[in-house]
Amino acid sequence: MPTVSLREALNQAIDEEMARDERVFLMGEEVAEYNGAYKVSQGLLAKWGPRRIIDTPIAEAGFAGIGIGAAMCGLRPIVEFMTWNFSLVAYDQIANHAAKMYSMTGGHFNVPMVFRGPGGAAHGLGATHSQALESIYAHIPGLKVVMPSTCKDAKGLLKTAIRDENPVIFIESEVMYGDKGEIPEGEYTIPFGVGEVKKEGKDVTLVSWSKVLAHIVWKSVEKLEEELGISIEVIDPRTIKPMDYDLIVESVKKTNRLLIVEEGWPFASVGAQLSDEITRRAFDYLDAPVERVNQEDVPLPYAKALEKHSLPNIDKIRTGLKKVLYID
Amino acid sequence: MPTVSLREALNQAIDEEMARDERVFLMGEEVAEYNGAYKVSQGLLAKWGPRRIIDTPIAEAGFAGIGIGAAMCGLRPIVEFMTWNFSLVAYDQIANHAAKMYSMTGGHFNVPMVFRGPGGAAHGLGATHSQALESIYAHIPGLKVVMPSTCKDAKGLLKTAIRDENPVIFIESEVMYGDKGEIPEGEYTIPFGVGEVKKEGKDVTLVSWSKVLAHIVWKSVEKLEEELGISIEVIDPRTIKPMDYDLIVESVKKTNRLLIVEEGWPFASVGAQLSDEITRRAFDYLDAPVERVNQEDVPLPYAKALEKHSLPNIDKIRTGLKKVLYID
Amino acid sequence: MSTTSAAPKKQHSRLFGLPKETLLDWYDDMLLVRRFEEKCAQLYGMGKIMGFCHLYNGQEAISTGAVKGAITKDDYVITAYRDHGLAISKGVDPKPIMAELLGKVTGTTRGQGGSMHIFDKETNFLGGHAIVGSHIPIAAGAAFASKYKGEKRVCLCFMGDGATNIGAFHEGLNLAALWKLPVVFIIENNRYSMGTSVRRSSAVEELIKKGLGYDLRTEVIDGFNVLEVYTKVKAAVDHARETYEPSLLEIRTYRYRGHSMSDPIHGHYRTKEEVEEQKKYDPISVFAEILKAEKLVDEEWLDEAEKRIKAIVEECVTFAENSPEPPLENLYDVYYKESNGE
Amino acid sequence: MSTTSAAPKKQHSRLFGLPKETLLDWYDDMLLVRRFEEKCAQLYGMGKIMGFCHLYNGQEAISTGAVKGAITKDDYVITAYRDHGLAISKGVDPKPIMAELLGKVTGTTRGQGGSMHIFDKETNFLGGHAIVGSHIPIAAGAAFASKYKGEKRVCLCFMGDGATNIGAFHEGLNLAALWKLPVVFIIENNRYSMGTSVRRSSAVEELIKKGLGYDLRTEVIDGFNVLEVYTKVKAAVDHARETYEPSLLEIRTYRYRGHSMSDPIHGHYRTKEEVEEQKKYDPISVFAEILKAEKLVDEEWLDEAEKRIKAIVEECVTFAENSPEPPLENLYDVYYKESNGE
Ligand SMILES: Cc1ncc(C[n+]2csc(CCOP(=O)(O)OP(=O)(O)O)c2C)c(N)n1
Ligand SMILES: Cc1ncc(C[n+]2csc(CCOP(=O)(O)OP(=O)(O)O)c2C)c(N)n1
Ligand SMILES: [Mg+2]
Ligand SMILES: [Mg+2]
Repeated sequence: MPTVSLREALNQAIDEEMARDERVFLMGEEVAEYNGAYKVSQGLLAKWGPRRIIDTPIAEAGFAGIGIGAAMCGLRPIVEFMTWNFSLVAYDQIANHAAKMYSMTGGHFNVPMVFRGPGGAAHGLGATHSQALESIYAHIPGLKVVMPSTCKDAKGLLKTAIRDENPVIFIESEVMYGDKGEIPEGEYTIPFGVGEVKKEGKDVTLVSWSKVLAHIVWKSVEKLEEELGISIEVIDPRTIKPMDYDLIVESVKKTNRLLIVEEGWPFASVGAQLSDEITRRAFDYLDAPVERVNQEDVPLPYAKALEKHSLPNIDKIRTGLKKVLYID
Repeated sequence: MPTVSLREALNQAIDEEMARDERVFLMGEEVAEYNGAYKVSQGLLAKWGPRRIIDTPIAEAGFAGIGIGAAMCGLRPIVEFMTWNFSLVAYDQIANHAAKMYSMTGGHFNVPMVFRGPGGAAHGLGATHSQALESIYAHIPGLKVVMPSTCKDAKGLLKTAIRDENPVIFIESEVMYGDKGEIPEGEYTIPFGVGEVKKEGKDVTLVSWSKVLAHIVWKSVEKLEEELGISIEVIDPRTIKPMDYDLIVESVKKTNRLLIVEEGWPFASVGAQLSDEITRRAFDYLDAPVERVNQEDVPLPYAKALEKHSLPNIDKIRTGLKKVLYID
Repeated sequence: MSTTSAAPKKQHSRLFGLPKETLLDWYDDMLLVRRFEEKCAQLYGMGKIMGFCHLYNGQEAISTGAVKGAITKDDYVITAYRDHGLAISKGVDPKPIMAELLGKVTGTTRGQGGSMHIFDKETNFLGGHAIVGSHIPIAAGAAFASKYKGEKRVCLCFMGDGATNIGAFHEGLNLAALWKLPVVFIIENNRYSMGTSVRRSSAVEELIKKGLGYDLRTEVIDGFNVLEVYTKVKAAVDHARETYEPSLLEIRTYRYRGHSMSDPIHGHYRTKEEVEEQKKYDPISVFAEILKAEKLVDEEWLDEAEKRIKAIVEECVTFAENSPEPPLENLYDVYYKESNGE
Repeated sequence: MSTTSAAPKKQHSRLFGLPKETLLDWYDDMLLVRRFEEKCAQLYGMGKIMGFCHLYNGQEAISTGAVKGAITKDDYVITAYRDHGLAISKGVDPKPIMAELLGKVTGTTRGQGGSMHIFDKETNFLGGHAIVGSHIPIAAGAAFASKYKGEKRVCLCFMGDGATNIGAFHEGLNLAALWKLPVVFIIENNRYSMGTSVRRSSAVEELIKKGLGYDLRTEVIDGFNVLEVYTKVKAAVDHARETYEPSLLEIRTYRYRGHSMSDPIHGHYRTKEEVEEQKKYDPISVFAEILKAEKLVDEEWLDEAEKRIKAIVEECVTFAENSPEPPLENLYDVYYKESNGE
């Protein structure tokens, strides 16, 4: 299996789908001549030309809307937000229009379209530039939300997203773009709504996704297993909506304990949803209430120590595990 | 105690606070010469003049931003959204700027400001005009979210909101504006973060707020108590953020069961948050998993029967109660 | 305000050489929109139509001249919530429109959308959008698709005067002008957004001035004269079809009714006299006078037209009333579209 | 582009009768901004400054002419993320700015904001905003507050050329013009937004044309000449102070560095030659030449200035490096402001 960076995996997915389907195009700030603010679209302008790889002005609501209109009229836009933070100026287009179109038009028009870009915190970008926003998109019916944690998943899921008949929110991570991973040779896709047990274990189920799984959880798991003398089962739902509740419930029935590690704020988040639904479905199997790790419920500060302290980290995961396992 | 409509209660709150504090002004579409799209600001232009009661063009992001700038510079704006549905075009101003200002400026500038207007479904307004959006605001740190269900609470809470040093999301309901209720004589305020047991009961705790409490729950409770032979304790948190978890936990320790009835969509909502947090705090007291009633997770359709079927209704509440009480 | 392009080259008369049957069709169309809306008002009063319902009375020369007249079936039309008239002129069958308003499964969107959200794929009617201004970039997107595919379709994007103050207007116009997208932006300037006059909402009262910031081809059009609407919109459409270049047109018009059915007809923001004065320039009467003066119709024909149209509207109501409500299962039917890309 | 108002009435010389110490102060200010930014670049390279860091090199005539020169301490200044220079010219102590960049508790915002979010209440510096364009309505709000309170404060709102394409620009300008709010909108047109030239992002290349849609007073300004910046901005400020009327100014300038510290200086979007060519009009050199020609300074004075400024910058670094990091408890300290309205 070839080893590529996340950036390359995403690039391949876009490139292959553009080859497969004339209707697919990529649009966003700096995606063409600059080859992408984070180089995800490296080389695509040279290969596909300016008709299909399109630089936009700073007008997120405008070009999101252009994508929606184009999708209604038979195209398959990929709209890149330089980061998801900037999608908030286009939130109306996504939540009021893309999300509702198929239902509101009684099926006349669907919006087969991908909104993608990096989400979550990088390092030292401050409150406006560090947001993990999946919860405010997953809350809106009509959207699908996808958040891969590996190169393989990223490529397979992005191809599925591009082929989907509905608007898909595809959230990457700028600090993961350089991460390397193996991907299958040749063509493959990964279905939505199917999570994966990324590591088996027996004492507690840990659900996490995207960067916090890739960069925080994986750096903590082995250490904490050893330190606490426990075995952790790690599940990556991969798609936030639809959510593979069944897989998690199955695991919790075995481990009887659940810790959710999410990067975003805690209040009314995807983690809260998981906690609610899994508790209901596995109530008689839970030996402890579901525990959650999140970033603190404050705008993220700039200073390094504060930032680190605010985001999910190994200390918070340790505390969460101890709580849910009744250790101490 | 005088009896007034919700519309009048809100009007009084604004009027009294404008009398008390020169810095308070009201701004929004049709608030002045038209006396408010829903007549909440009836008579205020005549009394306070166009300097303080200000009609705006259709430019929600623009006038939300003007409010934020004015608040940073010492004023106390009340910005009305004709309905909260239209706030989505201003979501960036609220979530990225109002919410983060105090923290991001290290305390240099705070944003003492109220965003208010009706939220939730009325009748036959369709998907774009019927949204209960509290979850996407409560998710963002830096905002407070207030949703009264009675005239008394509405007046007292709105006065508190206007005096608060932080941005407050104040969500009313257009179908409640005509509802009548008693309010205390003279000046009073109601603190944030303090819920109220609106009806005592012993078999199950039902938490609900705003219109769905006022118009759906209250019309169902007595009937269902009789029908199912149960006694329901009804709690209105009144403020969604800060949330009075303690009051609910206390009640659940007594009833051992919790049903949450919220108008909004279920996924990653305030109800999910409540379910998660209360389960954790009262885990050993719960005789059944927390149950929830929501509108269906779809854009709301126009047709009457579909709309009714999609929104929370007595049938869903009955089903929820039976589930949480293990009836049948 | 300069306008460079192509008014029709040869003008046979003030009828622009249009064949008689076309003109009479247009008259029917205007009358149908008028009578359809009046019926809506009645049904709304009876509680059969719910929610918000924004009527088109007074603005009919626009839907007929611009949509029925100046474009073809392949072209796209998109507008805001005041959409019945434009849908009818686009060729959407009025029966399903009425059924939609009554929330029936035979409605344009199976009862999902309601008055503000009329859509029809068959006739390229792209809605019916209820968030002011948000459809403007979507219109540019439809035009983008046309150009991308090498088609010659043009998109007509209608909006109110009030909509020109929102950010989406700016972004949509800039992108369309920058990328040369074949869209004709049409401001239906009826002088008010709800109760707010243009003077109180826009820094410029001449709304086409807003086109200057995008170097757009602009034109002001008399919205009481269907023939003027037709020719000037047609020129903009032809220009877009040939060059892909967008235009911004301001059509001066007036709405007779309140903003929506739940609003008063005048209220404080305009006087009864103003409304009555405006009705003197009623686009249907104006057109009837022209047709009579040109000896294309007489009073008898006009009476017949009334009957013909009345019958159509009655048919709409019968169709709608006899249609079933949507089944509850529909709720999840049109939630996500099944994806078969896999 | 018409401009009605008040250029300074009496011009003693090309120095506009400005006293020598003022001019020398300005030179110091420009040099301080330049050397401060160079130090930032160095510290960024050493990993001491994190995240995004957008430097002002090349644009110093604007911060000095407009902010240090044309307004008073009571006036408001607000800008985007490229904010160090404007903050310094507004009188914000550069030591806390440097401490902020190093994430120290002595920073302008206690290490909460970082480079893109400099704020200072004392000097009425309203930030430091990192979402492109969103600060434009906020600027109008500051001006609104000034007028509401009957004050004469003016708000200078700076933005990049790229920011003129976003909806908030349109809404902010329309509202300010409609309501006559005392704000001067200043486009710092450095020809690129990241790697996108104005020609590729805006339907009009002459950006002040965007003022026509709001009937705004507009003016184009040479951003390499601090004296021109000063006089023309001052005229707009005076006009706003007298009449509350806003203006839209376009200052033509150039940035020497990459968009932010993580971007290349040229890359594909501009050539090395273009950057070098531009440096010939360096605003600091231009000003030095004027001062020398007017015999206000000599080479020795200029050398002294370098030393003086270098010492200040070193002081900033020492201050910042010796300052402690913010304590973790701070996290919840500035979450909500305690409310005592009750
Ligand atoms: C973003 C947004 N803000 C407010 C509203 C409420 N609203 C609906 S129609 C309308 C007035 C629109 O006026 P105009 O654009 O002139 O169109 P007209 O109704 O005159 O056809 C308003 C304020 C809305 N639907 N969307
Ligand atoms: C709404 C939004 N979209 C995108 C970005 C990313 N971004 C930051 S700066 C920038 C370019 C801005 O260029 P310009 O306005 O010309 O200012 P300059 O950097 O030249 O000073 C972009 C695209 C952002 N911060 N906000
Ligand atoms: Mg109008
Ligand atoms: Mg620039």
